[in-house]
Amino acid sequence: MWLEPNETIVNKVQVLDETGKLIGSHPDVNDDELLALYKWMVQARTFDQRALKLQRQGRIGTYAPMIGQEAAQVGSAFALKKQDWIYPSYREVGACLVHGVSMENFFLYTMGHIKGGTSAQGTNVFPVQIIIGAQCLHAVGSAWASKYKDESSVSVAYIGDGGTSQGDFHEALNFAGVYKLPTVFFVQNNQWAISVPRSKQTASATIAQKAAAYGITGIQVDGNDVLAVYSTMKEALRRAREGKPVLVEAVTYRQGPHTTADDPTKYRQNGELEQWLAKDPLKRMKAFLIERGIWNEELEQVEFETANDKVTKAFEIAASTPSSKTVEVFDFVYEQKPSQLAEQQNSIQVEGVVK
Amino acid sequence: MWLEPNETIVNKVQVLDETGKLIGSHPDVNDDELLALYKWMVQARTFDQRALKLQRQGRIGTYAPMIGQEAAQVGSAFALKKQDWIYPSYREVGACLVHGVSMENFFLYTMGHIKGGTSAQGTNVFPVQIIIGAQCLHAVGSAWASKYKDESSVSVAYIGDGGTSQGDFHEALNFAGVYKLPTVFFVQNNQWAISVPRSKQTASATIAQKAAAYGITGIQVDGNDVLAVYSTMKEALRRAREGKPVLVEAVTYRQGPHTTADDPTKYRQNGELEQWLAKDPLKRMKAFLIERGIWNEELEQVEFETANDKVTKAFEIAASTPSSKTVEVFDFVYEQKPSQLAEQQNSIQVEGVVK
Amino acid sequence: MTAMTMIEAINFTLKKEMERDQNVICLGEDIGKNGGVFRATDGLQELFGENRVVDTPIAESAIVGAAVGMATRGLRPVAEIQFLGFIYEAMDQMAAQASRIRFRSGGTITAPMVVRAPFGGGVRTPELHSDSLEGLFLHSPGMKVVMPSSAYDAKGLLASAIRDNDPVLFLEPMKLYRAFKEEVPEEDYLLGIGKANILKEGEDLTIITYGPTVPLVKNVVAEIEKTQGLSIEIIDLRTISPLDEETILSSVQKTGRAVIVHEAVKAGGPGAEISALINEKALFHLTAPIIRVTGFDTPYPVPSVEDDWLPNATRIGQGIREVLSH
Amino acid sequence: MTAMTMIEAINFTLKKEMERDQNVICLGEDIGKNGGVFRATDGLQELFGENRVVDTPIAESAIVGAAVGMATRGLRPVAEIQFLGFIYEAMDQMAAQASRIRFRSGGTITAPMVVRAPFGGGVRTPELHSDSLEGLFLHSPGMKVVMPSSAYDAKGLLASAIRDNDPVLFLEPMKLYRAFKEEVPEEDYLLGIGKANILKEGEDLTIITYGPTVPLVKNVVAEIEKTQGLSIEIIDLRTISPLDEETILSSVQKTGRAVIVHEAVKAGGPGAEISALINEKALFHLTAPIIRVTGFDTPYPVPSVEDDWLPNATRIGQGIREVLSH
Ligand SMILES: Cc1ncc(C[n+]2csc(CCOP(=O)(O)OP(=O)(O)O)c2C)c(N)n1
Ligand SMILES: Cc1ncc(C[n+]2csc(CCOP(=O)(O)OP(=O)(O)O)c2C)c(N)n1
Ligand SMILES: [Mg+2]
Ligand SMILES: [Mg+2]
Repeated sequence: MWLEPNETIVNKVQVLDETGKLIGSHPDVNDDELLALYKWMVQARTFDQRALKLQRQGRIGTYAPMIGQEAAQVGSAFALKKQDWIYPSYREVGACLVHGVSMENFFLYTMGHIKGGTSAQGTNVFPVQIIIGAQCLHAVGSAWASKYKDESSVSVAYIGDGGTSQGDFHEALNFAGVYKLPTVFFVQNNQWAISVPRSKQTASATIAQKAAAYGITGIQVDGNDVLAVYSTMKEALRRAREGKPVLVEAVTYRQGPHTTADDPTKYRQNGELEQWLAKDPLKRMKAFLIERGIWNEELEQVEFETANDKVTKAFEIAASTPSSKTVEVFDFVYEQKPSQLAEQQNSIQVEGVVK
Repeated sequence: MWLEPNETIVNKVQVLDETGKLIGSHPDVNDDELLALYKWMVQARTFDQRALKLQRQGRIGTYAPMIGQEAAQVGSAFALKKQDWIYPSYREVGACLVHGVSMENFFLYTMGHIKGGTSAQGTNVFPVQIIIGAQCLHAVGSAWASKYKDESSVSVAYIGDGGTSQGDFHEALNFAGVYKLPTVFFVQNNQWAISVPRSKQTASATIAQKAAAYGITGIQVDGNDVLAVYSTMKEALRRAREGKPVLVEAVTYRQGPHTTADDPTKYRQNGELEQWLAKDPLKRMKAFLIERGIWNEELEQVEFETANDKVTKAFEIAASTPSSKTVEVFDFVYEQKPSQLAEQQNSIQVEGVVK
Repeated sequence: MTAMTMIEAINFTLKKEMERDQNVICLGEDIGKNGGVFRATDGLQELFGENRVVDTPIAESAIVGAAVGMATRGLRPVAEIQFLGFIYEAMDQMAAQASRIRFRSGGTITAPMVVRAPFGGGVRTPELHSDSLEGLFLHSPGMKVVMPSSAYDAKGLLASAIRDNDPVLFLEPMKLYRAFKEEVPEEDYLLGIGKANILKEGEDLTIITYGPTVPLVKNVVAEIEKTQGLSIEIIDLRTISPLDEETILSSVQKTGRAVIVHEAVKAGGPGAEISALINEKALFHLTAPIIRVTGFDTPYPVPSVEDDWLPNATRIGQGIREVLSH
Repeated sequence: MTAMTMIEAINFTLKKEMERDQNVICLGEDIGKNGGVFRATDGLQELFGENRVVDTPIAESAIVGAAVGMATRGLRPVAEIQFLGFIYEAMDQMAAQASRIRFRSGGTITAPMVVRAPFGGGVRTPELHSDSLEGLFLHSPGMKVVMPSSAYDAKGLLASAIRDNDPVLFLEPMKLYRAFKEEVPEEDYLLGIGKANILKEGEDLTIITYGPTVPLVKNVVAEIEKTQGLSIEIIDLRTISPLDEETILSSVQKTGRAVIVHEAVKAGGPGAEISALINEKALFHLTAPIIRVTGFDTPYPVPSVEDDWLPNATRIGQGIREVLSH
């Protein structure tokens, strides 16, 4: 009679073990796709590491690194169709790149440029959401629009383990369940919400089991195993496309600080990072590809160089983009500028002359 | 691997069937308690019916009747210890009376009297909460205080099926789980949230199963069976007192309109009410008591009359309480009145003279 | 022309707009079969189906947040918040999401959506059902805030709000829903958002108000003009964000005196902004202090005292006398 | 006396208050081991244990709502909202619950609690981390709103806030956290909530400001007084709700001129209330319009332009010149 705490058991989907050996059934992925998945992970990591460096040099602003989460982000986004939408938080560079956002765009965002929010021009990626949980509701509304217009498009909200505590997360999953909306809620459980460990975020044993509260499907996947993530996400998208929303929990690890403003040595225990480094998503996939005979150290080096060059080019474009001007901000408040705003805008221009 | 929608099965606790026959094991309740439970239900219903009548006569304001939910409210509150707290919504007259709130107080509340919110004077019952879900967080904070002060007190939030959709409900259950707080969330699933049926409120098959999202205990009980509710609540309180929060879903039915401003014929199907009248909580308990030989029609009549007299007396007290004055409202904003408020208060008094 | 109450005009306009544009959909608590607790959406679900008139779970943040998501994908959602007092639950989605998506996206994404909500007092509701919280949104750039005071205005303003490419908070004075019937054209017409309406010209004093207090102000003014031979100008703002500066200023420049009337509490309310604006741009035309007749700086009180708490004829009369005493 | 930054003064005061009163407990996101993202609670969990310095899940409504529940049961919670921009999530618990429980209960229940939050710009944060939303709470009766502009004030005001029997929103200008060190007495002292601080007397003009813009205003004034031989009075409000009417009015009655400076957007902001108040009660002392130098009426912008968006020396100087031109 009594539904005891954490009685509902969830098992984690795995395809590769930590050394890159196949332990699950081989997903339906051809060699080109296998390579593409890995190359995207390389690109994501390369971008991430450069961004960290640029931040330290004061060339870009606060940055939230995603190192360690490449498999979760790349594997999930690689499963999307072009018409699907991503509603990202602030740590989703990997997923967004895969779904078409340019690296310049990200650099502009981190540089505090007004153009940094224009990701949705040409790609189905909503601007970065800073408010934890809010994007889940936008994904719900977007999925609702797709359903209403009878388009075969799934909306995917990306959120962290910490974000699942927010009221908006709950309301979004409940709406998705009630209206049978084509949505996937992709939770990257990276074990930490800034300094708060997953165990203090919620007493539920898994995040996947929270699906039970909404009459929707839940699944937990090894988020450092790009093949497991990709195949799980493919199936999740298939279900979502039929109006069966899915909550995916990708178990992964934030190898870096929360953001460049954070110092994880304040709160993380020694040894934890090392344990997770052993489960690194790139390392694992690389071993698998080499074992399969389609990758080697030479290709690896070339790939990192190519990725690096792309990042360099993107940063150059961003850095040479004329910086935003204060007068511009008045143009994006309403379609037509009310007189007060026009007056305020004019006061700035005058000032510019005076200074 | 895939946790399918509504895979988690919850079974409803029942003790009496619709005719009052024992179908579960007899809970540990002596005859005095059996009679007290029934008498409280009679009192609650009597109050409720009078309040409806008074509202129609224009003597009190909008009222939210609880007819049909007497077993859920009385059974749950009867299990409380004196030191436990109730955080009610607007439809909890039954539970509140059992836990010590006076009927005058309720009448004053419905009459729009400032004193209508003073239930916590002398009883552990928080003022009526109008904002759906907000009371769940107050119960959490209250339980937290009890735990901090090492008092053996449980805080019980009463909420409806509709209320479970709110973000605050989610955040409250999550906090309760994380901090192992002595809380019970008592959901009266009365099948409707104004005009929205339970089936459109959430896709989860039961509300009890939502406990799975928070690593807490869940249970569903026949909310029209006062013995089932009472014994379930007793066990829930025992667990909560040990720091194991419980979500209780009492399945019941709102026999009346949402409030006196509502017309359920707009949205309810014919025949539904009748089906539920057959499961009426008073009818069932009365049959059980008669069968047990401790009740009869004569006692029944006397009891209703006594209850009625009490309501009459309470209303007389309320009706003869001097009505609130506008000048008073300025006294309850801050401990000390800021000068602006004092000035505004004075302006009223002057006006009073002028008019 | 048909005689309509304000609630009928709202219902009629929703119907017309839904007929006009497939992308207009309504969502909210109890708006379907029940037709809304005030019947604003009465009959619409029957006409347009459950896909276009959607009952939602009780979750205001989700109602507004989902509307934001829809609006950015080409729909024109009209969300109902059952009473404005519940908008606090959706504050982030209102002020940080709907209002800012155009800005956040560098102008590439817009959220053409309407959030409708009944507001204002005098109807003996339970707590938090009568609060006037429009001031919060006057302080939230990116959101427009519109409120009708008549059936005619309701139709023209609501149609404009639905066709506007920015999010609009559309506030309906619940005490006026059925207070009067007026002739309203069935034909399509629009009233400009951001434009105030000079209800009545006058020379001695300007009263600036909006929404629920408009009919009250009209009555008080009629009475005072009759008995005291004064000439009072009445401005019905219709929109409080953005404010129609020009109309306010040119009126006060003419009359030299202003009284502002609203139900929202005084401190930090819309009246403060209007007064500050006049001070900033027409100070030397003023011959008297600007007086605000508003709700007092307390929570909205219990029904038994609300009539004295709200701006009423006595208090408005006092305000007028005070301003004229200079 | 010890030299302290503002953040050190806050940390010190929290420690002292927790030592003084067992019922004071701190809760919020990342305030435990991490000591808060700005280190306001650094070391407190080590000193007082996990029961008194509690890391919470990410749920602002629950943080404030639980604090309300605790406060009504005898504790004195000090809740941290990581950045004021996230207070929208907790708006109902702030404005409709904490602020109203005294009222709702006819004075029988009180919620002595503090909600601390860093706010204000100039620190190149991501979106919604720099917004100045204090105006929303000036319009929420029942809540007090306090903000220090120095380490000394931070200590005296925070101690008062914690001991106050009403809910207090305590706003900490993040750009001042480490901007300076000041001598602060280690002994207990309190600064009155609701009392403004005349930072500097003057004859020609009053500048009214609070929180993050206070040091800026002081510098601008020093510069202008030096070069232009003017005498300017500076009022640091310290509390914006309730406002210290008396101090504001007697200053403006003396100087006849007022400039209001704050980072919050102009429309419907605290400056509007201050201006309206002066207009209402000291109009005939004014020799010039009251000028507001504030954030513009847009969402808080991206970091690359925030310095020009915020009130800066140029704009404050312009405001002063404008007021003096009359
Ligand atoms: C509503 C809200 N509250 C708090 C924050 C501050 N904050 C930013 S990130 C973060 C932790 C998020 O953790 P998680 O959801 O696990 O995502 P992760 O950062 O690990 O990717 C917090 C508390 C915020 N941005 N929005
Ligand atoms: C935040 C909020 N949203 C909406 C309402 C309006 N409202 C009052 S009662 C109600 C239905 C509640 O249904 P349920 O939780 O099932 O409780 P019941 O009325 O059936 O007891 C609604 C929508 C409210 N009071 N507060
Ligand atoms: Mg995380
Ligand atoms: Mg219900």
